Amino acid sequence: MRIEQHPILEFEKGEKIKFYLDGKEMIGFKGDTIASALYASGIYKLSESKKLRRPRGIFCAVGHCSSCLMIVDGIPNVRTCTTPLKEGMKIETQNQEVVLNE
Amino acid sequence: MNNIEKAELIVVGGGPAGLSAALAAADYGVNVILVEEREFLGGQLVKQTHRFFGSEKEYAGTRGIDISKFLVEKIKENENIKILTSSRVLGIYNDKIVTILANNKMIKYSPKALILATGASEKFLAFENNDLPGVFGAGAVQTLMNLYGVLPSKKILMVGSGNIGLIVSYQLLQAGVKVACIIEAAPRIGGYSVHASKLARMGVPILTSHTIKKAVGKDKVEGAIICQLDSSWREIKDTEQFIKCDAICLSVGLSPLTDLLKQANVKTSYVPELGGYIPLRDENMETSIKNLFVAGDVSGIEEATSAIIEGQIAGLNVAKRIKKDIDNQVKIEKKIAEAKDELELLRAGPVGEKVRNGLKKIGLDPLKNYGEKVSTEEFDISFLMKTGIPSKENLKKKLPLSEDVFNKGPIAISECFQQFPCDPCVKSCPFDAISENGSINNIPYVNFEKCTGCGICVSKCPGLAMFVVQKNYTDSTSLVTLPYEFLPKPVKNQIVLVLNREGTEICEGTVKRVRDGKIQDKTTVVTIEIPKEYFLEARNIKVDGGQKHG
Amino acid sequence: MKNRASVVVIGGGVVGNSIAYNLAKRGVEDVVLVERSFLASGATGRCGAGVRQQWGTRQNCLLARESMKVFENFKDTLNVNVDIELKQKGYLLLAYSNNELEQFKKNIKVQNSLGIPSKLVTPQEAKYIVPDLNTDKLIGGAFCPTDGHANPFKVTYGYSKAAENLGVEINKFTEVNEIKTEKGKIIGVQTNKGFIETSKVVDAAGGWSQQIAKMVNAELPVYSERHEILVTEPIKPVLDPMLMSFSYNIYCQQTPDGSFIMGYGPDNEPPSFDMHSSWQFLETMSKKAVWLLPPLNKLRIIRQWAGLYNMSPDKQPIVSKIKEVENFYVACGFSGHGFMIAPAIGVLMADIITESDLTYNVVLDIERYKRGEIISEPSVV
Amino acid sequence: MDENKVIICRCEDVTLAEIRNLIKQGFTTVEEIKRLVRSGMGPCQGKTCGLLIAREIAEITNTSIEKIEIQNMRPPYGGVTFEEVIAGDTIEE
Repeated sequence: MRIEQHPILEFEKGEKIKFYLDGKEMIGFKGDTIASALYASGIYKLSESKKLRRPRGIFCAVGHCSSCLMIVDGIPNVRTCTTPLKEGMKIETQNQEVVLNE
Repeated sequence: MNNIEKAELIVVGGGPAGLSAALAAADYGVNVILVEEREFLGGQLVKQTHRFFGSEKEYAGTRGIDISKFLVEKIKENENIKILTSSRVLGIYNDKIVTILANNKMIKYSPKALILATGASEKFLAFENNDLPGVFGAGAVQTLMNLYGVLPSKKILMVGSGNIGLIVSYQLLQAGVKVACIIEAAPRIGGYSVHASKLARMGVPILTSHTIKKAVGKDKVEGAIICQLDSSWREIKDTEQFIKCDAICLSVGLSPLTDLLKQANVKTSYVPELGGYIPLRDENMETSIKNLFVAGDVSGIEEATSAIIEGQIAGLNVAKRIKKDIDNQVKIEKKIAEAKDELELLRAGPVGEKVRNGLKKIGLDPLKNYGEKVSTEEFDISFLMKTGIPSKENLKKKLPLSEDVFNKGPIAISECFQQFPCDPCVKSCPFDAISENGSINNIPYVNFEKCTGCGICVSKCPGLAMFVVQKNYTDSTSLVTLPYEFLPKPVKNQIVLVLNREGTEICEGTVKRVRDGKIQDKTTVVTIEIPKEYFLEARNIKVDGGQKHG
Repeated sequence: MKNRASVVVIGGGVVGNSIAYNLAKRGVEDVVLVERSFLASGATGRCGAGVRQQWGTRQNCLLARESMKVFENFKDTLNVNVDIELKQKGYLLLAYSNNELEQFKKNIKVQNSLGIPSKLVTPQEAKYIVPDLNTDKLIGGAFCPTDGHANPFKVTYGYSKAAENLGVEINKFTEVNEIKTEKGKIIGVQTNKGFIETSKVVDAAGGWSQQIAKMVNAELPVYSERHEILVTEPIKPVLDPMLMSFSYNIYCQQTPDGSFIMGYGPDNEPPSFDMHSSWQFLETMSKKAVWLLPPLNKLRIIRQWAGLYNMSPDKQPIVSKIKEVENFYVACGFSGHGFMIAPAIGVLMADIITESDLTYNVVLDIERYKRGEIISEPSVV
Repeated sequence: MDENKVIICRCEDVTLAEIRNLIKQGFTTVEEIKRLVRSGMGPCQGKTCGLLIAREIAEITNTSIEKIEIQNMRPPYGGVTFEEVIAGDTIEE
């Protein structure tokens, strides 16, 4: 969910950005990071931890922890909380099977 | 392997400390490369919607977001500063080469000096399911809602009552999130009392001596189990309580982000008063490695205002070392001395004690040059620091001694009971009616003789602790003027619910005046007419038609 | 800490722990090991973690094969419940010249004679074993399927636990300040935590072996040299064997957790105790790695570090007693391959100290240099 | 409290139970624990777990936390791909 009105801040929604999560089409806005766009769309689980398979979501949102790592356009371990969202990005939920694509 | 670029100064980190360090050095002609990991400058300031405390000289009374805009503009105008955003310092090697990842390339610099202003990272807490989606650091919550306009939750549990926990709780309310409660493991609220009071009058419970045991939920937080702690911080049996919420916000402190310093083998020491492992440094902010300076939270956790001044000190010292002509030397020396005085002033009061103790541990004397006397006057604020609600005795000390004073018309009441460095109320009064008895660290008092009840201070106080009352508005009613920072804004003649300092509804009131101009800068000043019996109770309002979110 | 010991072993790396364990196994009582920092904090914990049997001399092949037997049966042999994360997916050695290939052929003969199952491979076969391999300029290679990788911390920890089980006292964070002698005989070791009376000392201090030897006025013919290494973030397994080339100068392997570890032998590195990482290494290593395995291009390097190779004149270990001081023993000069032969070295040192016949027919004594009996091993990075 | 469900190192999925077990076995430095269970070896390099582990060590060994060393930090901070390293080296060649 997005904040529509705020007593102090003004949020100007940028233009719509289309992207894909595990093949499904999603919408974010210019200015979003991958994680903020996903969270606003109700996606809270971003990855699964490698040994214990625990669900993980956004934790620090400043690129310090490893909670929000996902596969973005084939590149694994991308910190989605600090990576700006771009048109057509293909995002995949990351689990232990991280593969290297060229 | 030879494409190493030369540089005079590299500043790492584009937050308040880094920005002011870059500016301070660049003003004397030093060529600065400012490196920031994110795609924007401003650091944590860009999320700070509240007004800052401290001295007006260091932007007190101004919102963090606006301080950021101001500093960033100055940085962009300065042609001695090259800005590298979306760039990360990768390594500081033994041969003093600094590698930076910028535009998908690792580039190399050989700088004469380095200032690390890398800030802090949030501390984590060990409890069951502490990694469940929906468990956030306070910074993450702020980032989501204030930077990206994304609602982090509908109902949240706040863990930690330091200034960040309190400020973020208030910001959550402003964004339309319910705050189930704020829990604090210590027996006392950690942050400033004025922040706690803002939340208390919104009806948010603050539970001291409480901690979180467990996050509950399958794929996302659905609630939390909290419990009470005894005086030795041990769990009290059978005090478990389930709190229904869809997010948990951890605000349990910051620790300096010393990764690059450790990499460069700067000597560090564990100083709990300053947040953990901090670099050893001298009073000019230079570390154990020559020409490697630090500023801001990375050198020890403090407020943004101290970070700004530390940045200046570091930047000026680099300028002094690089620009060697006599004229500059004298000017720079003077500026360094001024900045140091300013910093000492900020740290001089009771809330600065922790920082002072921490600095002593690394061999610095934080009050060396400081002669000003801080008042020894003290309020017994134990109840206030447990609940956020001032005691009757506290209030009495800030009210006129004689009832007659109320007869003269509207007067300002300051509900500020704690000594900390802050002066916007004093500086904003056009009638010179508010005084701190010569020290920014003292508690402000209103001179009721001089006060006209104009209400300028109501929107200027960063703690929202200034009110104006006019007891005898009519025979049966009083006027109370208060700050209001929520939506929807009330309109004239509207009937609103009136709340007391505990957030309890006490009566209805009629809006008589709404001031929402440039001076108020979004802290709306609302005057309501209420039954006379409540003129010392009414401190908040509830306006129909709460905020909506899509 | 004990104040008397029959033998004091200085150095808590894999070699020191293996020696302590083997001494105790022979029934030597009151063995005490001292380590300045934590176990495996020096070269052991900083090494590339490869274990290979493909050597050019008979004695190196023998030591490696015997050590591999221990790695393969670690839990049973040492009677400890420690998983050393042994991965036996082979070592692929790459040849870029006919000379190199000829050498491999000679080596394989020696290896096969000792039962090491190595064989020559064509560039096509190499590509089959490592599909991502760039085979440009590749003439052929050698492959031994039973070579591989083990976790150096776990191996060291396993040895120390096994040693402790047999009564050895392991003292971490204990620094040796002085070795006291009287009339050319050792009388004890002074540490920062107290004095240990002893007549026998083993110097297994890795990069600092020569410093320890100086305490008894012995000059060892070894010096230390910085070697660097890096590790990447983990990804799904794509590289089975350790890749290695002597002429292209690289070693690279994917560990069981999925990260790549790699390094190369530096040119013109001066003798020193410097353990700082360098940006020069990062750059050279990156170019080498990406040329050899192009898909690594997009993989993220997350850490680089350095350690010390203790270099000997013939790049072969010195496992020996010394002439100058009675009952002072050295296990040093491993020149970068101490980890993979540590199990056998422990056995040898125990032979020497207990004055038994050598279990393995090898020449590693320090007098070999005077005799001119230099070991010439063609297969080192 | 179920120590197996308290996560200390997110990157490498290390639980409080594992950390406490190692400390009780005598591994009382952050560096040793890191080498045995990989805590702090993941992408974040110990930013969230380092302090928690130091605190556990202090508590269990009854040592003041001031005496406990935090983990070493190594370059490259935050990681860098091979491609990015090479790109920088060849710009002006």
